[in-house]
Amino acid sequence: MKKLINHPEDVVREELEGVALAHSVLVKVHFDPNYIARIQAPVKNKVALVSGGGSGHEPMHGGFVGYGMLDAACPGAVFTSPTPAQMLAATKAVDGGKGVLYIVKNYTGDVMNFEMAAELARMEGIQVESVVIDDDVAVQNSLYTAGRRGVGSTVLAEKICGAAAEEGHLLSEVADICRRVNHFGRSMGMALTSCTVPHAGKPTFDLPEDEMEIGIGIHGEPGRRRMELKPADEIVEMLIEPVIRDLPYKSGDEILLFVNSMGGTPLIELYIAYRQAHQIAIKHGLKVIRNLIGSYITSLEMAGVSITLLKLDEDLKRLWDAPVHTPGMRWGM
Amino acid sequence: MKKLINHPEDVVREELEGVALAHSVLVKVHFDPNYIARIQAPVKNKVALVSGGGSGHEPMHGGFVGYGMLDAACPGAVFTSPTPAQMLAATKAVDGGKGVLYIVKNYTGDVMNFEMAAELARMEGIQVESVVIDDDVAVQNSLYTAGRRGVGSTVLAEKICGAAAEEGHLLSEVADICRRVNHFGRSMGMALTSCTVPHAGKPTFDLPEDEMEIGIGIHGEPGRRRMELKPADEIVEMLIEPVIRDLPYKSGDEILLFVNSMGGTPLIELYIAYRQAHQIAIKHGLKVIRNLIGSYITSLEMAGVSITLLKLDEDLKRLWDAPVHTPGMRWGM
Amino acid sequence: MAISRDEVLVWIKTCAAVLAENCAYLVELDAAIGDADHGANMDRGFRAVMDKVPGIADQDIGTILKTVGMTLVSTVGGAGGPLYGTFFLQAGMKTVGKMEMNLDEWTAALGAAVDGVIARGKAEPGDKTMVDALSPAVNALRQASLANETLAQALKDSAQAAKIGMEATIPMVARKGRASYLGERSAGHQDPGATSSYLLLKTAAEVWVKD
Amino acid sequence: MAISRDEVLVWIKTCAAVLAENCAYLVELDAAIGDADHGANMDRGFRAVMDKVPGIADQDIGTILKTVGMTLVSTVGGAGGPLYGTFFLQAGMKTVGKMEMNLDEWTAALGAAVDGVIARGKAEPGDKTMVDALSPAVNALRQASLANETLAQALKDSAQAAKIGMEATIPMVARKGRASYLGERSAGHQDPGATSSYLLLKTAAEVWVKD
Ligand SMILES: Nc1ncnc2c1ncn2[C@@H]1O[C@H](COP(=O)(O)OP(=O)(O)O)[C@@H](O)[C@H]1O
Ligand SMILES: Nc1ncnc2c1ncn2[C@@H]1O[C@H](COP(=O)(O)OP(=O)(O)O)[C@@H](O)[C@H]1O
Ligand SMILES: [Mg+2]
Ligand SMILES: [Mg+2]
Ligand SMILES: [Mg+2]
Ligand SMILES: [Mg+2]
Repeated sequence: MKKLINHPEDVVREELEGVALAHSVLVKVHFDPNYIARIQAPVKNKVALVSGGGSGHEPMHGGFVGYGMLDAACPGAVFTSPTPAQMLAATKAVDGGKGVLYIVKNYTGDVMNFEMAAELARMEGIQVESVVIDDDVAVQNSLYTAGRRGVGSTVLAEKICGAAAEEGHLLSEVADICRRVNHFGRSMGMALTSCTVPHAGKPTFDLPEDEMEIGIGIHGEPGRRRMELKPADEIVEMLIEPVIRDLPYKSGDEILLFVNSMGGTPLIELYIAYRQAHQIAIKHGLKVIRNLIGSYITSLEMAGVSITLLKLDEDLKRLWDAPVHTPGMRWGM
Repeated sequence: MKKLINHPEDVVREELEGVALAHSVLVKVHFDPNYIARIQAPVKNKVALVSGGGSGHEPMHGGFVGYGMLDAACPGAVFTSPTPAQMLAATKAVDGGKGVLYIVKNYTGDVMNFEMAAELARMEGIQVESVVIDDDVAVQNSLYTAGRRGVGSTVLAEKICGAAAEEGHLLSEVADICRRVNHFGRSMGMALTSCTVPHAGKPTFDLPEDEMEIGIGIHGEPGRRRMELKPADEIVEMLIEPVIRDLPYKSGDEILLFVNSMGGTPLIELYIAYRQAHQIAIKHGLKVIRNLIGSYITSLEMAGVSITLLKLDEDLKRLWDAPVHTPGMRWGM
Repeated sequence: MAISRDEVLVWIKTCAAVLAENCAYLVELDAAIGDADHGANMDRGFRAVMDKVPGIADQDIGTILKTVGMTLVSTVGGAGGPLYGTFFLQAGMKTVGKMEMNLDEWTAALGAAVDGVIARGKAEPGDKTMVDALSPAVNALRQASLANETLAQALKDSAQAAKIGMEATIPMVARKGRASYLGERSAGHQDPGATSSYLLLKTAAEVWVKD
Repeated sequence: MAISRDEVLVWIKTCAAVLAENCAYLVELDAAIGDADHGANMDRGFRAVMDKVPGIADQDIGTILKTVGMTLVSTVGGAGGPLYGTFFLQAGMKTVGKMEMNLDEWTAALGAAVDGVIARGKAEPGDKTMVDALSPAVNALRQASLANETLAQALKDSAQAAKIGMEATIPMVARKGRASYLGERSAGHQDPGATSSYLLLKTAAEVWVKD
């Protein structure tokens, strides 16, 4: 295992200490239970946004705490959803009296832990709503399974809902906007390499030089299928076509195109992927009016890419463009 | 070779096409000769900043074209400095009548090509100044060698000089500020893995699981020495101590601490490195009042980190904080 | 013949040791069809439990089991945390005030524990989860007590049933949890949660059966 | 006996073919002490030169060599571009208007070319650069013409001298170029630029020596 770490069991704590030292202007980091809260929290009369999940997806979620985005993020162990104890403490720390929205990625662990946290928070008289993001078209949806994973749309939902909260909307309204983002957003990802969970010490799966995994999530789990390595243009086509098919985007729709690195894929390759994704979107008559390109929702050092499409309406466009100031996303201020 | 590319010879062109599609609001991309120019170029009565170098260091330099930073960037082939033809074309495209500053990283190829370009531009009556950045303490400086490499300080110089140009300073003044950044900045880097130049098809060097390279540059070249892999805290100490020693930063100095990923090292590890770098800086009595953490000057998909310290004075602080809007760096607007 | 409060404490402590030993093994199972953390999660949780044990050693079985449950909920995370947390919380509810348990009482406690897991996770037998090891174990206990078998025999039966249930997860295609994302690819691997569940019940049989 | 304009064109075309063949080899040499691009750089440059050749086939030697130089400057980049560009530009200056070169004229042209490389790159013999192959080649030509050797013999001598100079770079510690960053670690590797220089001169001997 080649990582810039000290001891595997110290990875999350030391990373959080680094965040605390680096971004003391924007966030305060609380330890035991671990959560990152916006420096101004609680912001009075603003709906508070709380998210969280396993560590290893940086900058998500901790890097998205700040003005115009999250009020708090709860980092679990690497790839392990945080505990209700963390979520409850964060909820209490950021509730500004207007209620708290939990943005939850659809994984059994995340869903159950946030459920328990919501039960506990309500017992303490805090108004809580949860929205579950499940945008990964690689997973067949079904009533009998855990359903689709929450991936790229989560980043977009946190930005857009954060702006909605700053605008002063009610909890129910911010939750509706979050559901709209989940409804309008779809993603799919692939891996060129596996990643190594620090305490596991070796790659989660072995991938030969000439093979790749299509339909992966963000926890280093193998994908839907393994196949021989293909040129970037073909790979991108394999990712974006199911996305476009799944949510019938109509010709003429305005969309945001999000090309994300799984952590180890550099920008030069992302732009090659973006080029093809943008061209295919145009072929389908879609208008790419916004985009996001970079490492935003990662799987440790995994090399690979995920593509997310979000259909934009006037509200979502305005909220996307609104000022944001977090360690991981910043514009307009 | 596992990369998200099509054909090795198309990497740079397709990446530039991706940039053109993604950032048409900020930049225009010119092909044959290749350069990326700020959309508003030429900006009248503003000193124009032109930089360039081999591709494979993204977001540097193309990602730094825009308001408050570069007016044009010339991307060469992967790890190959661009040609005088590119530089001359870019120079003519962005000269706003107040002269053009070349920010050149100290590599034989870059220096010679920018020299030739400057000669040609002057023949065409354009006022040109060049500043060579050589901040890599891993390389012993000497009159008889190629001297130190230009690395991390280049990113900081481009941001700070870009702000100075927006303030309306004269070419000579912007050049002086650039020399000041080079004078006050020092860097050192290391690699956990090699990188693969697309047309080479295999890693530039082989690095066993339990070894690392200390004192590398940004072209996948081996470093000053190879040694067994160490914990992050020791690695960071090996990088930052020579940096602090080389430029006698005095206790009480205010500095900017820049922890950079070589491309493949994810954010979670960068924060672990930042934590230790910040702590050591404090031990030396340095005040870390600004920082930059992420992938800004990379070596394709290489895993590794570089650390840059820049001593700040009032001018540099003001210029660093000034608004910037480029694909790779944005704040204040 | 019954299970004393002290024997329950021995069980918890031994489980902590057994899960520590099997940490890498459970991580490996989870790497194949999940995200390579189940072993680390359980180990982290039970190490936290061990810190709590001294403070509750003189309490009743219900208090001990509920404390274990609360500790797991607040330290494990992932799917394992809420599920095993609920498991011990529910078992604790059924044993409030008790200083010992006979077969029927343990059967009732384990039954409530497994019902809690099912209520929380909505998994059914055959979904390739811990439920596939837990449900058969409860059924085995119930049959044993109907058949008036000894506590010792009943504990052996339930551990054996859990083992068979665990092994039965190998060919299953997961419908719940992270493994379900793999679809058909999840077949051919033993479920990590079913394995940790078997380890808990096997340990119970080992530490509670004295002969 | 002299080198005709058409023979110069044959030399250039053959160099393009030789550099294409040796692309991977030069990349490998550059990977060891540089950045793994010298082969690709030279190949890219000479492919561009090949596109230009048809348009200049009827020109004088000076025009041909200057065109080669300009083309390399504007397509190669890196250290190789300015250096080999200057090499051919300077050689072209010395052969303006000539339709053929005798030994003394080629000696003067190569001398000017190498002086240009040294002026541009400021490298001295022993710095582990292309100069270590080029300078000995020029000296060999000069001695040959003093000794009134045949053109054929002189070309063989200069290629041989370049070969020895190239091999002599192996033990050197680089003081110029990218390899200098490696310090002591640069010793034990043959310099890629010295190798490409040898290939150019070896090709000259092969295509110009007819017997
Ligand atoms: N809905 C569910 N009901 C019951 N057990 C489940 C459910 N989902 C997952 N599990 C169990 O949890 C185990 C995985 O636990 P763990 O790895 O700790 O959590 P995570 O999957 O969040 O990483 C699986 O092997 C499975 O036995
Ligand atoms: N200052 C110099 N003078 C002469 N030759 C040089 C000098 N610097 C480098 N070279 C030659 O250039 C070669 C490297 O060329 P190339 O790889 O194309 O450029 P780069 O080093 O920019 O990647 C070296 O092998 C060396 O022979
Ligand atoms: Mg997990
Ligand atoms: Mg190069
Ligand atoms: Mg798991
Ligand atoms: Mg080179």
